[in-house]
Amino acid sequence: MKRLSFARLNEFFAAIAASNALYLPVDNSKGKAEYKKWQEGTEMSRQLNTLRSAKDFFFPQTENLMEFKMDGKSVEVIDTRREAEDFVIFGVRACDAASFKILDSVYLVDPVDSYYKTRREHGVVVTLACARPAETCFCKVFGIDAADPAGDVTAWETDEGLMLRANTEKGEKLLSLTAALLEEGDERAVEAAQEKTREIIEKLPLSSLSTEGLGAGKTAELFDRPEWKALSEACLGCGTCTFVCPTCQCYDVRDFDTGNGIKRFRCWDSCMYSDFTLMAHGNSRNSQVERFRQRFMHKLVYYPDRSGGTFGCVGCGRCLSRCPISMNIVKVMKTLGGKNK
Amino acid sequence: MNNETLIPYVGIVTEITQQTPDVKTFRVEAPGGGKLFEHKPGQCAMLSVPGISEAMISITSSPTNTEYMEFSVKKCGCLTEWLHAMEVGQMITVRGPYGRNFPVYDELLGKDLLFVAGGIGLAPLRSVINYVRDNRDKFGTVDIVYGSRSKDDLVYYKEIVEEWCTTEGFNVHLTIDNPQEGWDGHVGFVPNFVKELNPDLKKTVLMCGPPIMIKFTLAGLMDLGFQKEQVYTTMELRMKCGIGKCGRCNIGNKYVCKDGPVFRFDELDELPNEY
Amino acid sequence: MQELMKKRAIELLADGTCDRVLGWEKGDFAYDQTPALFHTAEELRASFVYNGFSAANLSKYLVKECRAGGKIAVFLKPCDTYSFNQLLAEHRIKREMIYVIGVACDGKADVEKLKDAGIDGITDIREEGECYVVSTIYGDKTVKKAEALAERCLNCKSRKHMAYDELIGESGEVVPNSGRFDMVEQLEAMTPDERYEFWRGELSRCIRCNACRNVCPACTCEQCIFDNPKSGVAQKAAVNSFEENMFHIIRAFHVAGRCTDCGECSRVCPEHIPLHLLNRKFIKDVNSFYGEYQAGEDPAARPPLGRYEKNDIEPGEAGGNRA
Amino acid sequence: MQRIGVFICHCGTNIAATVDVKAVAEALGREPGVVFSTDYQYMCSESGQTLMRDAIREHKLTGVVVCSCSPRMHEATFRKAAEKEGLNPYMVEIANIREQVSWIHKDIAEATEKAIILGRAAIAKVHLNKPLTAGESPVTKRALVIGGGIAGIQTALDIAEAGFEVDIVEKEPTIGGKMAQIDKTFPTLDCAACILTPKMVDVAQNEKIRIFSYSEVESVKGFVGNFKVAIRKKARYVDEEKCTGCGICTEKCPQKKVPNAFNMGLDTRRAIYIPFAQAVPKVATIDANYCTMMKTGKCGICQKFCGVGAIDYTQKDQIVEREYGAIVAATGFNPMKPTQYDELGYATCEDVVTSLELERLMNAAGPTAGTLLRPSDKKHPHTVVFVQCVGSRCDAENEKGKPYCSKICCMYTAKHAMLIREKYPDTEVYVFYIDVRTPGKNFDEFYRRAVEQYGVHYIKGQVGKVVEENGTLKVQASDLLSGEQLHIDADLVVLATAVEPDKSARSIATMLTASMDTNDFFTEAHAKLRPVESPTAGIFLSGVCQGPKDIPETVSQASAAAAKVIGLLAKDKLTCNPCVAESDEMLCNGCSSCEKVCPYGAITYADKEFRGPNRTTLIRRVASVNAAVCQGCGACTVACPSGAMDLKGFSNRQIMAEVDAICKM
Amino acid sequence: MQDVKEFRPKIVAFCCNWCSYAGADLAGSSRLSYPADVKIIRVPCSCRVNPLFILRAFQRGADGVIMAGCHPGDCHYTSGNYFARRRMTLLFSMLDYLGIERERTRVEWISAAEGAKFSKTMNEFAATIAALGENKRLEDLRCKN
Repeated sequence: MKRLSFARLNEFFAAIAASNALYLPVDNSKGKAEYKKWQEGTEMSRQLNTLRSAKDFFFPQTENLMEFKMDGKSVEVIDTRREAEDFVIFGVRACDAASFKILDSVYLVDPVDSYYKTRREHGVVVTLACARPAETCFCKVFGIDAADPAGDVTAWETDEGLMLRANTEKGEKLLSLTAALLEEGDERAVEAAQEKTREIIEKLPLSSLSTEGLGAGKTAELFDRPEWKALSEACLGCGTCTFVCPTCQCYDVRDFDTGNGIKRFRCWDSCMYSDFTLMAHGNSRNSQVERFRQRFMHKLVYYPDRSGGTFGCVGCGRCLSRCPISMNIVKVMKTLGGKNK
Repeated sequence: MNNETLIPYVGIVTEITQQTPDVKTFRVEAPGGGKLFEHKPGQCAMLSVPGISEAMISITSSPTNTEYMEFSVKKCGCLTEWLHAMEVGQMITVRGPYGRNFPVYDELLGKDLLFVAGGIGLAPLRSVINYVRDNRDKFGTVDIVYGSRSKDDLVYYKEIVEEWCTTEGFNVHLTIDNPQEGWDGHVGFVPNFVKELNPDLKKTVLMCGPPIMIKFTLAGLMDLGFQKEQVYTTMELRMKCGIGKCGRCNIGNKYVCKDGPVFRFDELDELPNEY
Repeated sequence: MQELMKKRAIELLADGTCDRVLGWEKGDFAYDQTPALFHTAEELRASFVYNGFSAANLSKYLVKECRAGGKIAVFLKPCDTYSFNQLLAEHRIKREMIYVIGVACDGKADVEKLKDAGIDGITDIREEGECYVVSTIYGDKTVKKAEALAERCLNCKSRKHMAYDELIGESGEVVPNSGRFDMVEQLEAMTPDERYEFWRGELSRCIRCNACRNVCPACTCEQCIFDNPKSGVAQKAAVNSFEENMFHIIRAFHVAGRCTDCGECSRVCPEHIPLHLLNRKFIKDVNSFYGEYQAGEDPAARPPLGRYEKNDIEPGEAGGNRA
Repeated sequence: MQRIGVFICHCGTNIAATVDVKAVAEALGREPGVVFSTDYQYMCSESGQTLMRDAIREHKLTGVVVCSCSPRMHEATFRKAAEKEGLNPYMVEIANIREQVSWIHKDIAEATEKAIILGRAAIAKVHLNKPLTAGESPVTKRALVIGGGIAGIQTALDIAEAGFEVDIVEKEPTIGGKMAQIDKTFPTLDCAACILTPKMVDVAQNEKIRIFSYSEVESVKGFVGNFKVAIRKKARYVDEEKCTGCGICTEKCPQKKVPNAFNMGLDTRRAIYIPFAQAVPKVATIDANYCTMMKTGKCGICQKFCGVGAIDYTQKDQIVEREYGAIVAATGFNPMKPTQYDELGYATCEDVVTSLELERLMNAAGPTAGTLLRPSDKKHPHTVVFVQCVGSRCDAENEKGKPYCSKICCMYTAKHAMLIREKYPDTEVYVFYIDVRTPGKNFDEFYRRAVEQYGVHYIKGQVGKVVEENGTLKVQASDLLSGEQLHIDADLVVLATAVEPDKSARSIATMLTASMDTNDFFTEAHAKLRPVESPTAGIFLSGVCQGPKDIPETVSQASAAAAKVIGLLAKDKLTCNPCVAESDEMLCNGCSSCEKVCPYGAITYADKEFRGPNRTTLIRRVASVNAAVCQGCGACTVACPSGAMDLKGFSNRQIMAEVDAICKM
Repeated sequence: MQDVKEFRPKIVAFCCNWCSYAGADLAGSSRLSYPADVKIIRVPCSCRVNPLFILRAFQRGADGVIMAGCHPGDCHYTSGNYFARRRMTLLFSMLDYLGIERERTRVEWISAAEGAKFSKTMNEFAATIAALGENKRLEDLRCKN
């Protein structure tokens, strides 16, 4: 356990930024936190969490996959992959840190997605334990401890300063870059902070949410439930929930004709979109009820089926505050789950 | 060339055969000759014309063919129209192979096989059929029931007549939907034809065709006393990445591109009815 | 108010005026209300809600509901009735299938304003006179209603219902100087460079979630050109600044003369982009170039892009105040 | 994928001198889809066309790009040539490398580069071209003329003369219109009735012409060649077939106090009436507003006296449906009622009259049997003041009047002045004018005769006030030339009021989807080149409904409209322009945005059943374009937000492909 | 690369078939020159010009877009240019509002008889665009390499 006095936070960032691109939450013009590259003078946001999730670092909204040159009948494939620069994300919360595991379980299983893998290898995640969770937080429901987040390095804001613990080799290496600024820290300060956080978490309105009746193996029970219709009735079919979600990982591959060649890029897609499963001769999910059901079944049943029970939601609460019509996974769980009424 | 499954190979179309008015078969080879990659019967590949789109197409040639791969494509959308318009020598991109194959290396060994196909549905089965022809000693008898709207809509007709019909242990049963001049074979729909043929219950069934045909043939087979565990089919759904990541081709917890496209009917029973 | 509405809805279901009621359903934290269909008195009693957080404009749902058949009762706030009229004018909904209950509105609250003021951990919000009493896990807070008023309600253009079958509460008046173009004017007064910087700063945050489009009561296309691969302009992601601009310019253009300025686009934008400033620019231009026109005021009125005058202003003459 | 052939024309040296045609042919030959590319001296020549036809055949071309002169020059030539070879003519596109390249650029490299880019754009477009076929629609060989004034009469007679059936719909009980009310015509001073009534008789006797008098157009459906019109025959309570026009009923009717509209209300007639002696059809009409029988159920005198039993008090309006290939609007005009000009005293002084009222006062068949007597005391006036431009040529701010010149007033006032001076030399005549406008054959001579020979006092100035004092009209006016204020004691003041399109024209224009200007005159398809056609195909314009005209202009325009109609009706089928809008029903929202900008009324809506998701059906309102009516402007395509509306031959994709090709680096 | 090349603006001119395209023909037959940077796209009427086309041109690398149609009142289709005028007025005003140089877009009414005006307009417009420099604010970098 290392300790950094808050007074030296800026030096700490500068030391990291000297050899890595350092990203941390910064308030934007609307007062919302978003990850920005640190430079001298950048002030870290005091918000609980960023508006968009940290998945953007590993799975950006759009990325070029390759290019094609076409000439007459010939086609040439150009691999545009470049070696990524090393980067550090500071201030990731427990929920987003947990989401990386979920993304890994999709992108790093065979066949491995090399675009994702490269960025994952080059990124160091410094998490920050929550001190003041919000009413929309429910990570506890999925066994995530906001007071003890995962990541290469975990940090706590305590009365004695910023406490840092390296969890991985990458984390160790990062801390060693800043060794000059760090002192040995006292575990007890961390424990005190954690206790405070956990106390608040107990009081959160959604902490008592139950996953009973949901999870692996529940397809047959849940798929044809009549409640899906009423739940999805107001859904606009927009992609807000998917795009702010740290675990949504669906994408589309599209070609863009620049006039001088074809750029093939990948971009986020949403299972809420009507054209998501559209093909030349039909659509397997024709109505918004089916698309809505797919999203929540995926998070609450299909993903757990494939991951040994882990849910595909980390309880970050972004969809709760961003959905234009305030329909969200909590309402779905309460309606369909066993013990939430 | 690459270690990224999303980056395709470039292949040259070396031969184009018009199978039916709306189906063409494309022979694809690597620019330097030979196959782009090895595959197993029932697997698919992503064909693409950059700038147009990508589509998952089953590999209709047998893995035993060492010179080239073949794809049969029905004209039904933007990409397929483009493919139909192209000429020999055109390069296209191919990536794969993707998905689960028919279990020719294990479960099907030594079995009597009944292939049931309708229309373009024969394309994925052709890979298996020719694999079985080339490994005649490893499998039992082969019955092929194949039907289409008319005689002109039967794909691989020449191959069926000249090669499959003449293979020992092969019984080919063709049918068309309506009577037609110059056709003295069976007339009627595939599901009824299968029932009429009353196949031996020991056979393992491999089936592919339009959904309506599959539905009624399966019902017919059940009536005859077949078990769902004996029947395989191959599915087609909206597929984009081909590797179980982009998230659109799932039926319940299974991704068709990765966990399929070949499924046994008892497996499909466990999945929600969303295909 | 809420109880009156609930009672009336129950009566309308009972007397067969409608077979379902479109309203708002309460959520977990008082502010997270979901538009919902109520089919029975029980459903209404259990979860119908109407208060300062019932912000959603329900008119667009009528497009879908009119296709489902039956007779629908709907609660519409004054600004929603403009959207309603516009939908009628464009034949997207059928008047005879809908029973409109106009409900009074004195402005809706924006919970983001509470959160921006540092109020977090909200578990409940009660209205007490001119204030909201906010219960949070970190203690109770009292906030003046006016301080929580949503941006669009600060410049409310009209408290008057443009259409209704019956009213609950009173219908107000059109607000003569709503000040809704103030920000547009401020932007017009900037230099092009400043304007460019302003809009880049805003639009670069767009994540192309389509919430603005999908919530918009004027965007009811069977298929949006941006979703239609055959249109040649389909886009799925805000790949770069051009596509961000393109989407929002074309969307604003497609609703020009049709947008009623209900403000839903800005309300739902997860990135808080002031999209209404694009629409208001067109509204302001139409007003100043072609005479006052308020979409949704009169369903029989001819839209500004569907008519012309011989002496209309020339494109070269029109423009903001350039520095 | 198209198989495209590219042909670069040298145009002698017109192109080849500045554009390296070989290089262009070579560069375009490498474009995707191009299977043949060549250059030739004169592509438009017989041998050039043969070259193209041979290539189409040999290379199985599906598309052709000719890089040559403007498409306005030879597009049709090349399209015809391609068609002869079995290629759809709309698969040919032209890249204009003469007017847009070789003739305006000097630098060979620059010109060649631009020619290649324009060629690429044309190729990009052809890739998206689709074969188009021009549709055909049959033609109903009958015309409808709305309005039975001199314009309608002349048009109908000319059309009938060519052997086609014509119907005239006239809202009054008789045809004849305004000309029937006029006494004499300028500049010849022949009697209007003497030249009009024989034409009216010709109409009545022509077997091809059917008159629907006392009738109005109720609705118009269909399009050029195929209009369906509902005509309302208003009840006249007299059986037209039986009535002989003997007029006994009009003498016996006890209700004598009906203002006589034909005489501008200057005298009275009976409740049953024939407007004037030469009316066509000569059939009586009961004015239900005044008829005692109709109002009280007691009277029935006319019925008693009618020898043929033509009176039928129970008659109802009748709707007649007729089909037409062409429609002519000849709805005419009315002189404006100047009641809004308080200062001119029309509403208050009996002896302030309009020019048309003066016509009746001077007409032998009028209320005074042709003797000029002023209305108030039936005395002969000794001082007559004419006021010009009443309600015409007004400023935009002046909401009382019209902005345009009514064109005929100067001349008829000169006529009136002259006639009065001739018949009553003791009468002083003053004319107050702003300008005297006399363009026309023998017009200025006529005006000068009025001044020089007849001593009419023409004063450039405006009349400020007219008030009656002891039976005299005190006229206050200013003489703009001398700058003096004038006070004239007049016995009669005549106002030359503005010509106004008939009130019924607006609703008829709406039914015809023919556009009107802000003054409610019909708009012509082209102000110079198509003055008698409306922009809506199959709708033609005759007479003052299109703008103020005198009689000879009206008659010549009427004949011109007839010629256009005859040209249309002479065809058995109409070939439509294939580059028309089409609506993709799957995308159409039914919002009517497109309809609002269509100048031709070519877009209609219908509720159609569609397959919804999951085996449901839904009814949607969708637009469809009548290809026979659409002229292909494309206004609708931009009004449509969903992209459902597109224009064949100039589709969104095609134009964007051209843009792409032009902007390519 | 871009920086070594002299800046040659790309200009797209949408011309209505009946007036302005004919005006361009007249300019051509009168040998009235204008820069080769101007490339014409023929449309039936100015009302056929969709804002999409204009944005598309900028996306694909155009530095200026001009629309030319019949003089108001002279439209072959009676009213097309009146609608076009309203659309373009609003669109250009919006582009200006977004801070995009308003000189990059222009509308001119050029009749079939105005070959000289066509040439003069295009010369002026090309000069304006050349002075403005490359379109940066509505560019799509993907199309620029």
